[in-house]
Amino acid sequence: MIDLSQLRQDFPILHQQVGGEPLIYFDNAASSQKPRSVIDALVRYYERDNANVHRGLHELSNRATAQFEAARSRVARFIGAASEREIIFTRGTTESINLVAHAMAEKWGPEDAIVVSGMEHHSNLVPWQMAAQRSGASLWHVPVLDDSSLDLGVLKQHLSTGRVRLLSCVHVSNSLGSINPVPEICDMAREAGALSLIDGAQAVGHFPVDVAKLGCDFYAFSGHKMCAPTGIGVLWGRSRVLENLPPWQGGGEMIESVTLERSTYKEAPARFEAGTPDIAGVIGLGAAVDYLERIGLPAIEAHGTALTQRAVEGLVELPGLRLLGPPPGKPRAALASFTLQCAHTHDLVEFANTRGLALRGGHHCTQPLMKRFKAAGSSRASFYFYNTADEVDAMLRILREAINFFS
Amino acid sequence: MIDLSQLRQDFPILHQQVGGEPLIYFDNAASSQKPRSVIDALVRYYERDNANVHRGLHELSNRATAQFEAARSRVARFIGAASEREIIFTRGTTESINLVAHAMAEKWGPEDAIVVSGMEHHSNLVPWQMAAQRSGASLWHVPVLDDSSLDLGVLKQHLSTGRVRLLSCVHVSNSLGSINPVPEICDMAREAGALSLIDGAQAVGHFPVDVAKLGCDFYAFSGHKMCAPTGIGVLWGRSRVLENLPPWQGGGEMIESVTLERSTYKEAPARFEAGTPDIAGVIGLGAAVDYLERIGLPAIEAHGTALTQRAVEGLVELPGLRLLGPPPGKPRAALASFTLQCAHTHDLVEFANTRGLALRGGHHCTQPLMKRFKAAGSSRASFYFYNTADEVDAMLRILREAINFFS
Amino acid sequence: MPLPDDLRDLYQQVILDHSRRPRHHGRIEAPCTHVHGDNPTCGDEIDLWLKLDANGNIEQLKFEGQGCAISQASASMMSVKMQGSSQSQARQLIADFRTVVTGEGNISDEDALGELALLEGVQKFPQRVKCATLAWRALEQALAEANGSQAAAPATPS
Amino acid sequence: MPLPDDLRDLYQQVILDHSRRPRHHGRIEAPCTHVHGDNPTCGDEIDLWLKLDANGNIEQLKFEGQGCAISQASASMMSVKMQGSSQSQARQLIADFRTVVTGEGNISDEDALGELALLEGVQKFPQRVKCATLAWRALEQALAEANGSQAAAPATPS
Ligand SMILES: Cc1ncc(COP(=O)(O)O)c(C=O)c1O
Ligand SMILES: Cc1ncc(COP(=O)(O)O)c(C=O)c1O
Repeated sequence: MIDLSQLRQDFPILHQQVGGEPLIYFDNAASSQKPRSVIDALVRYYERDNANVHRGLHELSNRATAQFEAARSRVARFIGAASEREIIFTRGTTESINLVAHAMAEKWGPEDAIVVSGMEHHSNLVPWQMAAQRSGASLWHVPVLDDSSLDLGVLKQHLSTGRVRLLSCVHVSNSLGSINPVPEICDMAREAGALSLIDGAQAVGHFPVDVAKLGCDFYAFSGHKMCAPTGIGVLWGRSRVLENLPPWQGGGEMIESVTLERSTYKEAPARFEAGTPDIAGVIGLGAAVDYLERIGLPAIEAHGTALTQRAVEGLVELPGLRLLGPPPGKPRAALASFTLQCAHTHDLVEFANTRGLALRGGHHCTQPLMKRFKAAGSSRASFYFYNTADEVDAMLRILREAINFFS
Repeated sequence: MIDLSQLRQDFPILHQQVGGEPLIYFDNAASSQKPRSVIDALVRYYERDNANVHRGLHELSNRATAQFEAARSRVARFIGAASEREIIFTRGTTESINLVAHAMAEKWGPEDAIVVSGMEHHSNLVPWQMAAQRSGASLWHVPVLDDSSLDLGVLKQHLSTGRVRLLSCVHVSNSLGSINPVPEICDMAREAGALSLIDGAQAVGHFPVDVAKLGCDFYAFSGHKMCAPTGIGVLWGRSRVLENLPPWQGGGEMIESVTLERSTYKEAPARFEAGTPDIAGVIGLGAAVDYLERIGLPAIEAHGTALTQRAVEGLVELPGLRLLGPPPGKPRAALASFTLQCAHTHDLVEFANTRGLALRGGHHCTQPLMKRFKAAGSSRASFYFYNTADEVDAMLRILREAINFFS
Repeated sequence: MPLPDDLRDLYQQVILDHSRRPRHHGRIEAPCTHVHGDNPTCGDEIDLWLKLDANGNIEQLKFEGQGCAISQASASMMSVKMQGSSQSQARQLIADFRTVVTGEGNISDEDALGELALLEGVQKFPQRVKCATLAWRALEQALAEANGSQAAAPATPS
Repeated sequence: MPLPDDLRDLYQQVILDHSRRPRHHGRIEAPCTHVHGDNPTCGDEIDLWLKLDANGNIEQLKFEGQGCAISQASASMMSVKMQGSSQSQARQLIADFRTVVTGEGNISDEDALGELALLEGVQKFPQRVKCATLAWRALEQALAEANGSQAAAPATPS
């Protein structure tokens, strides 16, 4: 079991007041907080070891390179990658997806199709719209059913055309909390000869993720949502698939030899990491992985489930509240998104803020999904392992107060 | 005048021994060290204010957003941008250049040409090779003369064809130390109807840079080479030019409205900043700008010039040493690149390292330039304001020792 | 626990009342000027219909929209004030209202503001300024378009 | 100040001597196998010419190249050892040499290494392993190619 009182001590930011009340940070799906050990890893790096990686032979460069590559290995182990050469460092989920979309689009034409779901974050929709436009490929959608799950029948139809080259789908919806049946979806794609990319922004760091078991070809996630610094993320790609992927950005470190006219490129992951990487960010990501593994992902998952269940049970009792996402009783990630009849989400979030409660309000970068559920936006409470049942109860009290105020 | 003994106290990393000797860090062109105030800005952010920017209404998000945007304004002022809306945050110079190359290539065809110089870093060469390949445009070169300057006659010829759409050129060569006549070059480009991009990776933070005075259309640089954290860089673009530039990466934050089928995009800079940015990196960059401005760029420049002159005078006295770059007496940035007859650069750098001296050896990501000067690689000493004349003297002693050892 | 003063100032009873029961809500039949405005980041939207009379004064102004209490109340309160205004009065009120919510600049006519002065509470919430001014920016655009089409009126008589 | 032991071990006199005066430097005229190898990051390059005799033993091996002292000395020392070796001896030496410079694995024949054991100093400089093994990787490739073309020999008699 997680000893909460202990863990909260690891997060300096949690111990402050906002508007005279203790901060309740329930905006974890937007970005998580950072433990002392991750902040310390950054400080240690800059105070002792900072230098550019790979190109040096001097002591600091050797140290920086060793720590940088050690972090790559740790991340590979963390998500069950076959090798650290399958780990490409990016700025975050968005860049990871753009990398694949840009590189793959080079090979696509009007006869090809891409499939995404109707519950994608803009970061897993707009890059494919752009790739479709550039290449002439078609972009097809898998609708979201009323119970916040995907219409796999339609996916099957799309795949049966034989035209689908890539399926991209979110693992955990950041707006609904739905957990998609990734292994099943990836099996379907593979059988139809399509590659699969999974957007794991809301999954990694919340429960055990093993890309080998999931069966996807690409997996994208962001460090900042899993205790790591801002500015660092990962694209995992299956070796066999990366081998055939052309480079995207050009520059230092990704080349083998360069003449004025043409260049040859290194193998993955270097081929996809042009320019000086976010060295400190990578090392911080490694420290975050260490930290999460010390707590244990199953424990983090169990705690998130418990908090979410408590929240959902309380929320559905509130007058005029409509809960989005999977119906009570169905699996749901550690977040709850809802609308209030009496108050627009921005008014509610503003109100909550004066009580020290950090909620997120708006479309959560999922405009099509909001439209699908006829919501102009929603208020979202998203939890992480350092949140407590008392905080959930406080949220419910504050929401009640807000409803009284705005009604 | 800079009080050196004081300034060195700001850099924790400098006060260590390597191989039993005091560290002499002369690899600043690869990456600079970070002052306490920049490290503290990161720690403060993560300990007090961390949250995702732009999308929130709660206190932490408001604070993070305010600091993030304040840093954008400071960077704009620092380089003489007309408005903070001209500042796009990227991972570094490499990504800045790729952004322009990818976005512009959408508009180019076989009748168009791109011009780069023969002294470009791979990061300002490979992206244009790729853009040329994708668009069918031609890629032309401006040769480097024996005195390490550019053959502007050839540039003129290229421009006179009327086919050149963009000229991209380095401000300060990271291998030679040449300082190119940027205003003159940009004037020539503008008169020929071509846009100009300047790679300022080795310029910003070393002397005053004012994009308005330079007359370019794009200016790219990296934070990590100017006391800021790794993982953050800048693309400056003239408003009028950014307005007409299509987006590159798609995702959250860069869109205005999204349907499943299509999206509309925000104006610059948001249009070019898809996904969660490196918030802490941006805030750290702001702190670095503050720090550099407190010292004063003219003072930094003067100190760099003095150290370099001392180094060059000593180097040319060493037996079997060939100095690359501008001849003694000509303007030169704060670096000296050289080859030794008796030792390959890697042997020299290894030797130096055992004496606590951090040099860089190799092609410095400028393979065509090395070939141009018939060097398999070079050893490079690059200076910053926290380096001292004593360190330069120590380097010369260590080089003498190495020459004795290897001869 | 009492609510903080800032929040009470932002959501005064008058404001909440306007947001719950917006005045001049609905559409105007053509001929009139219709503009759509939004705050893409927060999803607030407004549709505004404007009809000028023969003298160029505001004969009628109506709106529909969705968004937070501040944006809806501000639209409602604006619509009440604008009925029958001359364009110069309207422009002055637009400028004065911006000063009310941002605290920047000087107010030229305190009295004309009336209830609108209550939205002063927005000053403490800089993120909400764009909510409060959404309807006003739409009105500015509608006036510009209406004048454009009036200038073109002889060519396309309505 | 005395030089650190690590460095003295890396650059022993024998090694520096080989790097300054490489043995078996130059080319072999065709027919023979020629391969090019490089370490792109550091720019080290090697061209290796290999000629097998009728029994498939190494009749002659020569090289040209540029790079650091370690890579050149290693190539020179390898070329001395390889003249006249059988392919199985060569392969064993390649494996043993990798153990010398990485410290990983076991050495099957200490005696066969001779001078090559001096390159043990590389172990303390992991970044230099790829310098020390450049020539050896080229030789592996050359042997593979030579065997391929020998298999095809009847078709294209030389
Ligand atoms: C002249 C020049 N251009 C571009 C770059 C690339 O910068 P970065 O690796 O930070 O993207 C560098 C530094 O490595 C450089 O010196
Ligand atoms: C499901 C999902 N996908 C993608 C993203 C984009 O991640 P980032 O902004 O870190 O690139 C997010 C988070 O904002 C998300 O929740």
